[in-house]
Amino acid sequence: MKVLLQPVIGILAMNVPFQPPAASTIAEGVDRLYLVLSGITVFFSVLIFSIIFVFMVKYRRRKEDEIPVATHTPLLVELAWTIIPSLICAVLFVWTAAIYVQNGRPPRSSIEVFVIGKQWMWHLQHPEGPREINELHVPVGVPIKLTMTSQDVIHDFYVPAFRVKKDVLPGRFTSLWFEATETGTYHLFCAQYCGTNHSEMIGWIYVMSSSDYANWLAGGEKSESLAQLGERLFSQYGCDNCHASESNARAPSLVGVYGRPQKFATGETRVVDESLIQQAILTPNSVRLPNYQPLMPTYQGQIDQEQMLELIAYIKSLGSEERKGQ
Amino acid sequence: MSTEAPAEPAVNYLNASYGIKSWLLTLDHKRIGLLYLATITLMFVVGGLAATLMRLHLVEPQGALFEPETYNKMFSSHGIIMVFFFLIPSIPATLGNFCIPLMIGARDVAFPRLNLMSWYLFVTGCAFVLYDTISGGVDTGWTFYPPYSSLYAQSHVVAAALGIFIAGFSSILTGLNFIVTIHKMRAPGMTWFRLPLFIWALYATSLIFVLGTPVIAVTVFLLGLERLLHVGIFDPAVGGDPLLFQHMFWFYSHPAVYIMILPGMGVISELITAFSRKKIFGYSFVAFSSLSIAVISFIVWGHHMFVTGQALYAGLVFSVLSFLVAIPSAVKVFNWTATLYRGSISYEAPMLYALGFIGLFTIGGLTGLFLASLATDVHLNGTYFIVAHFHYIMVGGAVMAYLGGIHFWWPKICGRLYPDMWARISAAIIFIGFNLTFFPQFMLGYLGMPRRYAVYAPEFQVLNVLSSAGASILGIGYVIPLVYLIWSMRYGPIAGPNPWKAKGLEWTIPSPPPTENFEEIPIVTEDAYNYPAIEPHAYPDSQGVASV
Amino acid sequence: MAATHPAHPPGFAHQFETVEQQRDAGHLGMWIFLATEILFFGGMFTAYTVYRSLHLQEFIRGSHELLVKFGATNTAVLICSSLTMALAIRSAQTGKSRGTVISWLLLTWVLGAAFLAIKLRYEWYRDWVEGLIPGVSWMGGGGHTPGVKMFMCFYFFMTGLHALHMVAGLGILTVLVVMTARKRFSPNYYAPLEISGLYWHFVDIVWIFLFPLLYLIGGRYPGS
Amino acid sequence: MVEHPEQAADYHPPHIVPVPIYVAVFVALIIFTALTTGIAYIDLGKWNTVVALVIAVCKMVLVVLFFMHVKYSKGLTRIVILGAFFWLGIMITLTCSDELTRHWEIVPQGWSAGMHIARQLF
Ligand code: HEA
Ligand code: HEA
Ligand code: HEC
Ligand code: CUA
Ligand SMILES: [Cu+2]
Repeated sequence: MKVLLQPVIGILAMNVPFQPPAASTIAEGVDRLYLVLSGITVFFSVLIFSIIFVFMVKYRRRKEDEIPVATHTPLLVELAWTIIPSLICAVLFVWTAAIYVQNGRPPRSSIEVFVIGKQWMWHLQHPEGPREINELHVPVGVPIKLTMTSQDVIHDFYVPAFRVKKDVLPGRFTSLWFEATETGTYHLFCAQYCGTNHSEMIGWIYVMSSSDYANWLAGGEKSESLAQLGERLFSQYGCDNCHASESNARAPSLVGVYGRPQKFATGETRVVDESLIQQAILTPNSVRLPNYQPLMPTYQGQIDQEQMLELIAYIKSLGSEERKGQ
Repeated sequence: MSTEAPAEPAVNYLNASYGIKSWLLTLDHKRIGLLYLATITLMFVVGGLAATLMRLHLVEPQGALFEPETYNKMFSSHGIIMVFFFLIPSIPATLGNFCIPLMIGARDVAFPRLNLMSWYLFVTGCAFVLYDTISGGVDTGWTFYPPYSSLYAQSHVVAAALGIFIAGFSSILTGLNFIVTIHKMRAPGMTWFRLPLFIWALYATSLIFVLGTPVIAVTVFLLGLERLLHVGIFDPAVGGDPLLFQHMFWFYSHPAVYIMILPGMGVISELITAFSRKKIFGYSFVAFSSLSIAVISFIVWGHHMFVTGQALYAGLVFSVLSFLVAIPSAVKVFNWTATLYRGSISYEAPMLYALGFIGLFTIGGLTGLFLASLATDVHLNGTYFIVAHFHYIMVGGAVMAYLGGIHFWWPKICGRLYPDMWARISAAIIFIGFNLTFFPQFMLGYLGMPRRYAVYAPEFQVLNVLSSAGASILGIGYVIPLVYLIWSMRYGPIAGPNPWKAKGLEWTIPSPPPTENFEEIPIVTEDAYNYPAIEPHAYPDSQGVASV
Repeated sequence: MAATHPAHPPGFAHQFETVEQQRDAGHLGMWIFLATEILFFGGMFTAYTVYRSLHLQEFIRGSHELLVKFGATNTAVLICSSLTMALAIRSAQTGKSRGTVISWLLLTWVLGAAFLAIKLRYEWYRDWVEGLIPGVSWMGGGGHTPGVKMFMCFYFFMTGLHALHMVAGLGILTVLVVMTARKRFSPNYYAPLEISGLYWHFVDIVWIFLFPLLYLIGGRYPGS
Repeated sequence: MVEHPEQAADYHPPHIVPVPIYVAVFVALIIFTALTTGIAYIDLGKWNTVVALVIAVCKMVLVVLFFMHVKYSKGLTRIVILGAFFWLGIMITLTCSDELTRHWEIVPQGWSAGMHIARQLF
């Protein structure tokens, strides 16, 4: 019931936004074009609908055997309604092409950020060193150029608030640039279907004032470093050979696993927490999952506690969307 | 003309022979049309059920019903079934098969055996896809982009690809048959410019069938091989290029969207003229716009790839060509509207569908301009805006035209009338439900909600719930015709040869027609849509309507 | 004219009004079918063109794995078969004896089969032994980089598809032989022969392109 | 009696091609085959491909015109053939217009190579 009432309440409260936040230098131009296109659409739709309506009423059949008046086809009329839409289209094309070409080239002064998409997360690496997962911190007012590639399938880096989007291809680099104009937190979506958790391959873009950004660069590192070190270990120990993605079906993806109730082969269900992760790494056979072969080797004696914490921090960071989402 | 009392002819194509075998081995184009009708309806119900479940799932941001994996399989099956197994064959294979020979004054299509074979191919294709859906599904989206589809997807991609491959040959044979039939089987006096516009539209459609479909066949063939043998045709790790697949896929699949709309446009030309008792406005413009749509449609496919990192100039060329393809569509819309001018308009159900088509197609088509336009497409690509765009054209346009056509020719097909009141009510329900379902999706898309999302951000919920509410209304709207049309086959009042008093050769013969269609091949002496009309100067001060 | 045909001429179908109409329809139908075939193979050629430009050197190396002598021989064999096919039709047109028509058809059949035999025995079999078939018997090493493998893929897809068409062609020829033997054809009615001939020549043309595009890339001169 | 619209204008009795023409075409085809094979063994640089393709097109034209009787057939058949090749041309040209003009680097292989390059970049 509540579900059914929601739209009504939502509309009454004008809770439905009509426009996504516009937070980049590109957005304004795109929005203006969008507005004009909407105007054209409304104009022609209303025109056609109302002509139909008027004719429907005016020329309705009044008698079964009525004979209508002939109309002939003046060439002029035909030409008019061929040429006018053509002209509209020509103008639109020139306009849109201008915006597109202009937006195609990143300014020289851009900061370059390296992006790697993989099923189903975003890895981002700043020039200054910090690496982030599913989130990107950028300063306001500075052009950012993303150089992107994919580890597996095609993804697409999409930030609606910036009106930018570009496919992220395996085996190739593509690039994308934007310059944020408003501080705030904006959605990052994967906009190219990439498999099971395509809809969870999402994140956030944090646009910060330059001073905040400088602080983040300087201080943020400490709080993030554990996870980053953990990530390095994760590939150093070859964890990512198996846990890289769902698609290899050998091992479960660890994205979002932290804090989620997990059903085990024994039938019991436990919430995945730090200790369970540790247990899984040291004695994998004690936490067998259904649907998977007991492939995971034990790392007993190889991984010390410090490293264990780093790994845990990393695995936690993989599941951090919920926290940020709210 | 047709003043004889409505009576069913004693022997017609329906009762000429009995038994399953007489249907499954029939060479009669009319029966084959009905075989298609049954198959396609089944596929529509399956695809529609998937859509209904999807909409239910999307009522809640975190997903109400399924795991993401299941949801992905739903929209993939929905897309594949609706496109390849419902909409592409819908009008051509059912109404086209039934009507072409009747409308051009022929006894059958040129190659009846090929015609039957193409139905069997189609059924085989359907069987593969249904098997696929039941046995675990396919989760690649209807677009099958590699390397996901070729190397990563765990689902039954090959069975689906095989189904499409086989159904493709069915399309090719249908197209071939139609082209030859239209060229070679016209009755004496039926010149090109006396052809009904439905025939022109099907001719243009057939061109796309014949020239486009082989390419999708090769493409899915390569995809299947890549998947089975891992040989690296689209796999970048071994030198392949996944975007090459996209080029080859869209080389067919863009023209294919005009396969879906052109026949519908043809139907609309018939409906508008019949129910306003007018000659079509600008016959040759409407006819040639069909052909030019068919031709231009082949050179715009790159507009699906604007954000793939396509070369700048290629992007510009594809954009300008996409704008170009809008012009002939505009010409059609204006000509249909102008046909109503000074007509004698009545509002039987088919006409309501036709008018609905014009409006919704206009909206759908104009939103296509947002996508043809590079700068806005960058934002809208991959969002619900696109979902809304194509449902406006394919559901609001093509399905409406299909339903309108079915209602229009139904009395010819089975010789009986359906209850017109119910038909009008359901047309209205469909119109309302449709807009409620898909209009919010335009807004969702602009707000940035990506498509193919099993879970979504909470701020999109309100619009999604609206859309789902609309979908349930729409679903009800589709059930009603299903019921009364089946009912009317047995219990409807006898229709007589020409219940609408429409022009066209198909209305000159009994309903249902005899197996041989025409006792004597007619000789055509007049233009299409030659409805009686009064020359305007005869009544200088008339309000546009006069009676005799 | 309509419903009152006296006796149907042989092979005349009810939906047509005249024999010429039927003949024309058959012709046009076959040509349109060939148009679809052009685009069917054309899809392959498009993919081939793109990859050839992207991996030219490797395609050349792959091409050098093929044996030109068999490719050239087979081209000649197919051209011969096209000639015999044309002559078979001509002898039906001019009312030659059934024996003549059948001989030409059989000769065409034999040449087609010879093509397939050469292909199988001296080319594919050898490729299999030498591990040149990606996905089936592929011995990676030996400088066989991805591009070479890709070339071999295209080689097998394209020649394989062509061979499938040949097999279909042999089937059609068999039917034609039987039909001729059963006196189905006369100088007034030989449309199936003519239409099958179009198909057969088309398959020949495909090979005419496959030969240089697969066997002769980058030339065979020393140092190429 | 009204004739069928297209038949009336277009109908030709089937043309019978003299045997010498068939033989001449055949000989030409064989010579072309020898030529194309022979030229492959001569170094013409890029022109090798061009020559090979030109010869192939000539062979095709011969087969189409004579073996397939297009020289003696009517406009519609020719339109069908030209149309098909035109469409093929569209597909190849426009695909290449994108594929071959993209300037992008090829990443050597997979994730680790990507990261490797990333490190070099910074
Ligand atoms: C029947 C199906 C159909 C039809 C007819 C169309 C018609 C058009 N489509 Fe659409 N389209 C689809 C089905 C269809 N489309 C589908 C299924 C997809 C998504 C595929 C996927 O990714 O899954 C898609 C995607 C799609 C894209 C790619 C978006 C992207 O992925 O980023 C683009 C881009 O250019 C586009 C454009 C157009 C245009 C310009 C038309 C034009 O033909 C429209 C012309 C009509 C009009 C313009 C209206 C009538 C005109 C007037 C009333 C007069 C006024 C006119 C002017 C002022 C010009 N479509
Ligand atoms: C002809 C084409 C066609 C048709 C007719 C439809 C019809 C419908 N579509 Fe479809 N749709 C596509 C083609 C089509 N679609 C394509 C190509 C895609 C893209 C797929 C992809 O991304 O790969 C898509 C994707 C798509 C999505 C986006 C999924 C996503 O991206 O996550 C949605 C979401 O709302 C949707 C909804 C609907 C609805 C509600 C209908 C309704 O109109 C359906 C109504 C029909 C019925 C309801 C069935 C008939 C009635 C009964 C069987 C009785 C029982 C039912 C009830 C009583 C309710 N479709
Ligand atoms: C050879 C493959 C393999 C390697 C290498 C591997 N794992 Fe695993 N891992 C598995 C499998 C399989 C499971 C499923 C549990 C089971 O049935 O054994 C698993 C389960 C887990 C779990 C529990 C997941 C859950 O949902 O409860 C964690 C945590 C984990 N692994 C972490 C790691 C870490 C950290 C490393 C590296 C230090 C690692 N794994 C290396 C195969 C592997
Ligand atoms: Cu990554 Cu969708
Ligand atoms: Cu398109």
